[in-house]
Amino acid sequence: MEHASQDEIRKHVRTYVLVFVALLGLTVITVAVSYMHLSIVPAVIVALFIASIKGGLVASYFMHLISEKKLVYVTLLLTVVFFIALISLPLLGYHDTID
Amino acid sequence: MLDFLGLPPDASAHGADIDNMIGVVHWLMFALFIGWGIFFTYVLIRFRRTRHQKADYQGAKTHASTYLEIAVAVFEGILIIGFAVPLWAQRVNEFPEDKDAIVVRVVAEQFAWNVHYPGADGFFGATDVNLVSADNPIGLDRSDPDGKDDIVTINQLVVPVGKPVIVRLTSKDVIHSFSIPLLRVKQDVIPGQVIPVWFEPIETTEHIRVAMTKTYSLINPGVNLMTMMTMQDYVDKDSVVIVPAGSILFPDVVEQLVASGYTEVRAAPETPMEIACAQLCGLGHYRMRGFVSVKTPEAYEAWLAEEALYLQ
Amino acid sequence: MQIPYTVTTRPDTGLHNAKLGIWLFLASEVMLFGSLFSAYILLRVAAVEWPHGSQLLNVPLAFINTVILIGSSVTMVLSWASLKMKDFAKYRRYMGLTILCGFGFLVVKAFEYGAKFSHGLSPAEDLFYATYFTLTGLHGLHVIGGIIVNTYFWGPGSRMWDTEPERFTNRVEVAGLYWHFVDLVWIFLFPTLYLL
Amino acid sequence: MQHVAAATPAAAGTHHEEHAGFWRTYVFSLDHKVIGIQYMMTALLFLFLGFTLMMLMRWQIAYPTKGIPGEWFALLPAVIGVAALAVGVYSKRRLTLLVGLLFGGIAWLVWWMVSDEVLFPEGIMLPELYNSFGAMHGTIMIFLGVVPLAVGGFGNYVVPLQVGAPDMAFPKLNMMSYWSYFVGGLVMLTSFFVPGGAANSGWTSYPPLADIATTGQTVWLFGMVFLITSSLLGSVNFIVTIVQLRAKGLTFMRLPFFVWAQFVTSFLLLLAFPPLEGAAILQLMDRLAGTSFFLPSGLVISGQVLDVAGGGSPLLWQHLFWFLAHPEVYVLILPAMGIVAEIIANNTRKPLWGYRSLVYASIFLGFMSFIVWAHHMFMTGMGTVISTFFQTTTMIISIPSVIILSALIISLWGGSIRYTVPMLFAIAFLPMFGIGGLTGLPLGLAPTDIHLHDTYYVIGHFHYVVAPGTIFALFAGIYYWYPKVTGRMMNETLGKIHFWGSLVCMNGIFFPMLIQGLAGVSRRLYDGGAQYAHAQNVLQWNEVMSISAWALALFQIPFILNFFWSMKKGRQVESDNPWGATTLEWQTPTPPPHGNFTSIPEVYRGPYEYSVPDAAKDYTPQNVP
Ligand code: HEA
Ligand code: HEA
Ligand code: CUA
Ligand SMILES: [Cu+2]
Repeated sequence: MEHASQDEIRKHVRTYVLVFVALLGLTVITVAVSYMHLSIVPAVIVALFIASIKGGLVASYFMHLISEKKLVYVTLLLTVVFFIALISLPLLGYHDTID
Repeated sequence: MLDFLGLPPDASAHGADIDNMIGVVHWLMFALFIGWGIFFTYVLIRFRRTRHQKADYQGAKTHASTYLEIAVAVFEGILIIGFAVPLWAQRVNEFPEDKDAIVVRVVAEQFAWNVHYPGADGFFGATDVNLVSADNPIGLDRSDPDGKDDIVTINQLVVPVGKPVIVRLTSKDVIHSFSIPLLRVKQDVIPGQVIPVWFEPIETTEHIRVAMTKTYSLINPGVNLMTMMTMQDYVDKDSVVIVPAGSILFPDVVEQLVASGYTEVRAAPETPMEIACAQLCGLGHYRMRGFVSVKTPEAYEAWLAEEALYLQ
Repeated sequence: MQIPYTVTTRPDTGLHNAKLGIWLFLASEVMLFGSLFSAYILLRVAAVEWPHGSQLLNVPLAFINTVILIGSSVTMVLSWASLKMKDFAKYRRYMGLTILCGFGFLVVKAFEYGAKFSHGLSPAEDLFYATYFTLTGLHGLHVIGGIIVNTYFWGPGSRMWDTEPERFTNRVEVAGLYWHFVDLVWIFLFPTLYLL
Repeated sequence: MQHVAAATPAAAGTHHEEHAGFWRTYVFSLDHKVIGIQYMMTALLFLFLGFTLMMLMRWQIAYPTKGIPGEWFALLPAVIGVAALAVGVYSKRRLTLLVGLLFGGIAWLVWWMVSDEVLFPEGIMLPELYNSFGAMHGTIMIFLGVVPLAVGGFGNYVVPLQVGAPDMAFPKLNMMSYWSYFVGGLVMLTSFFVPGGAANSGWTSYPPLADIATTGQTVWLFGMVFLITSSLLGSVNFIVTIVQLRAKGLTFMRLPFFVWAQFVTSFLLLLAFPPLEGAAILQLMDRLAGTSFFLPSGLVISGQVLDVAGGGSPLLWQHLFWFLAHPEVYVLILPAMGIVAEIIANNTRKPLWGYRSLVYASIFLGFMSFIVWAHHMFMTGMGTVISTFFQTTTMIISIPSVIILSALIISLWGGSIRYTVPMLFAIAFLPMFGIGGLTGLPLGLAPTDIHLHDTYYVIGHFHYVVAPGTIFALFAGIYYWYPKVTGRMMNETLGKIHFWGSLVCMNGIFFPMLIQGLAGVSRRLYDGGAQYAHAQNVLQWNEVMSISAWALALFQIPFILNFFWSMKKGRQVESDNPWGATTLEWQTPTPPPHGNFTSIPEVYRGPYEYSVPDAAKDYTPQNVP
């Protein structure tokens, strides 16, 4: 990103606008799906799936993650691993209690 | 090893396993510490500046430590697979059937242990927080048919020897921890949850007390004598019993003994088996003490009958 | 001696200091919101019953807010691109828009909160409202923080453009990364709280 | 590269800041060295305060039925304070005056707490007060003492120098980090004065107890938010500094181990602290907004049904708390290990043995420390699966610790060991950490933890690692880097008295705890277990431990005297590198000027090139081509 030429930036701008449109579309879809009143498991899956795509778009294009440096990837990878541990292990603990 | 570690006497069936494991782990710890300690001391002396002027750039050329580390890892693996997991599984998975055991509920509160027995019918009466009052600490619904014959004691857990006991733990307010060191039992008591714990006492309290009898100096006992009771009669010079066996050594009793020329006393804890609260639960945490009384089956039945009588 | 790599990138890492710094900061933010999501999931799984967000919360308002926030993300990145294209006036315009969107988001949020409070619904109501208010509240604080930073770079901070344009562009990029992150959090908050 | 000239503290530091004035230079400084010293002084004061609280508690434990001669405990800080004030007035040094005032403040605080009839009616320490002292001792020692000293103090001062940087990457953030810590500390201190006293639910603050506790708990939570913010700012700064500002030629595998330790530590702080911040927010909501994140339904508090919505989970707090607090214990130990490694290499005059394994072990340690946290929760009703998981990770994490310790011990082999005071503290660290670490093993196995959980065995375990472990390493660091900071050496004799006295007393305090713990004595007991039958046979140790604790305090006097006296009167260093060290911090003027290096350093070799065969001297600094 650091040394992108003016032309490249112009190309980027087009991408940004496209991503914006995609995000709007996906938002409409999530809301629409939520009015279909799926049962909870598919609802969670669909909602989180769409949210992940949206999040991915924002991170990849707006935050330029798609062309980021290795160091940033490593840091984020670590974070993701711990994030998953933080969410899953307490849940596992909840399900595996003495009764 | 076990004596050396100074564990309290063990009165439960599974206690020996835990103690053994504590022993094994401590063997490992001692071995590592002594081993490294010898090496460490040797190096400190051998390579001091006055003796070893010029340091050696290479230093030790050994892989011994790698082998040692692998050995430690293997040992820890054995500890987990061979001891820890099976023992833990036995504690938390292999509960005896309710019908083969004595089942009680324990409701902890700041700062007491309420013990709830199902009574003769074997069913626990319903409870309701709105019924909680000074003389109904667990909110037992006496109008529930199951609850009519239920027995509730405060800080007294009475169980028979030689039969598994299941304790269902819950708390009214904050987190407590139900710990009976002599039975090698500990379980946090968490409000909003019911957590069971089980054990099988193999010694009566009476028996443990006798085993714990020791001679204590009256002048400088090193213990809190007020928690002790005499294990024999004490007489004055006219052979009149002044302090019978089973007296608590309150300060005045001690004074009396000293006045009669005694300097030592054979004594044992009045309540050797205690429920200690092991989780900070407020200002009275230190005195949230309950008592376990392991009785012979006959004495246990007699106690139940007596308690049932009080209900009428 | 000057602190190196405040403007240029370090060859072996390919990053300038602030860029690495903001990513690290965002990593910690992930863990912060992660802990709250973890709390939310655990409480919801353990709950006897849990209401469906769309029945209690105002989905249209939240939808509008989502659009506003996504829009602000675009204007933010465009403002940075304008700087890259050396168009300061355009930068001011886009940045201004971003800030306005931020305020817009807060205003809508205020209406939402106001409606809840006027019905006597507070965080103390039940666990659903507790998580709703806590999560959106913390997110709102992040929005406010972002607005403050952006306003600074729109106003007084932008004087740096005349002296050190590259450094200023970097700063805007870093502020942008933060702002997109705030957007990203909302993208997950919106379905979890309002739609599920 | 030898610049003995600028050796007086006053002359340096101001070198480039001549016009900056007092406030900019000493108070709101952006210079990492000044900030490091600020951190260090503040943290030492807090350590002292934390210790004083514990000395009062130890009286209560040893003599539960006797009133406390509390005023005596104010005497020590008072004497130190008056002495420092006198010296300060005499030598017209503002810093010394300030220290005098602060110690005076501590004395006054202690006096106030013990003489106020409300807190200490008739000279008796009430259980509430005991609990709040206990909670504050833990909090102060960990969050306001050791971490700020090890990371904020040594990290700030030493890391930029060791990586050859002119300053931290973000000087303003650095300053904010210190002031956030400062405010956090003040908030914590204030909590002693709110109605009901300071937080009294343990440093672990388990709800529901903490949810229903007195106002002090709210203040504690706000204080924690500041401290967490401080740590986050600091850790971002450290990582960026280490990654981005390394001198030319200073590859990762040439970094001094201390820098590695700080690097891993920073990641722990960065990623583990936010969940506690989250948890603190939830607890604040519970306390202030009436939510019930941690409160299940149907609670009855002293006979009254608690009027909240309910449905919350007390265990949720424990998960979030230990998600931080376990990594936190490695935050306490890693910098200590780093300090010890530096000093061992320097005083054996040979390279560290197994540098690479040290590095990889600490990275692995850091990584694993995120997934062992629930070994603090074995007794909360865990099933087999989850307990096996956490037992296994706990045993796994002990291996890198063994590797680190082994490497450090083996490093001694073949050395030419000089027993300087920093070296004495550093080598004492090894067996002391050894005992502490080894006693972690029976705690890490769930079945043995049944007997040992929440007994004095746990207290013994972790004090061995943090007190004669970390605190010793910190002392070692102070003696070691003191000449760099001040241009003067600390006195050896006083140092040796300090060392031997502390070593004996520390063991006198903490070994008996293991004995008591094996006997089953619970921790956090206001009367030290006086009522419990199973405690009777080990009760006599209480007095031994308490006396050792007070003796330990007396043995700190030579240190405090030494610390202040040597600033003015200590032997001046004869060169910039009095220990003959190889790392970059010694290759600058003493003390280093603003901007640290007189010319941009370049690195040609590893960090511990001592006694290189055929070299002229027995050390070859990293920047020698
Ligand atoms: C710096 C702090 C620190 C460190 C490094 C550790 C290290 C370890 N800790 Fe500790 N721990 C704490 C601080 C620390 N701990 C604190 C503060 C608590 C209590 C919190 C509270 O409840 O308030 C606690 C509690 C605690 C518990 C919970 C106990 C309970 O509440 O029931 C457990 C359980 O697994 C545990 C395990 C371990 C293990 C396995 C290690 C391992 O990492 C240790 C590995 C090290 C070794 C195995 C040593 C190797 C030794 C040698 C090689 C021999 C050397 C010999 C010579 C030199 C002579 N710790
Ligand atoms: C880093 C952590 C740390 C450190 C260093 C210490 C150090 C000490 N601790 Fe602490 N302790 C805890 C963390 C720590 N503790 C925690 C977390 C708990 C649990 C709390 C809870 O239950 O919630 C606890 C609990 C605890 C208990 C149990 C209380 C109970 O359960 O009721 C006891 C009992 O004796 C105790 C004693 C001591 C003693 C005697 C020291 C001594 O080693 C202190 C030695 C101190 C020094 C040597 C300081 C020297 C500093 C100076 C001299 C300053 C000089 C100043 C200048 C130069 C300006 N501690
Ligand atoms: Cu109940 Cu401690
Ligand atoms: Cu731990």
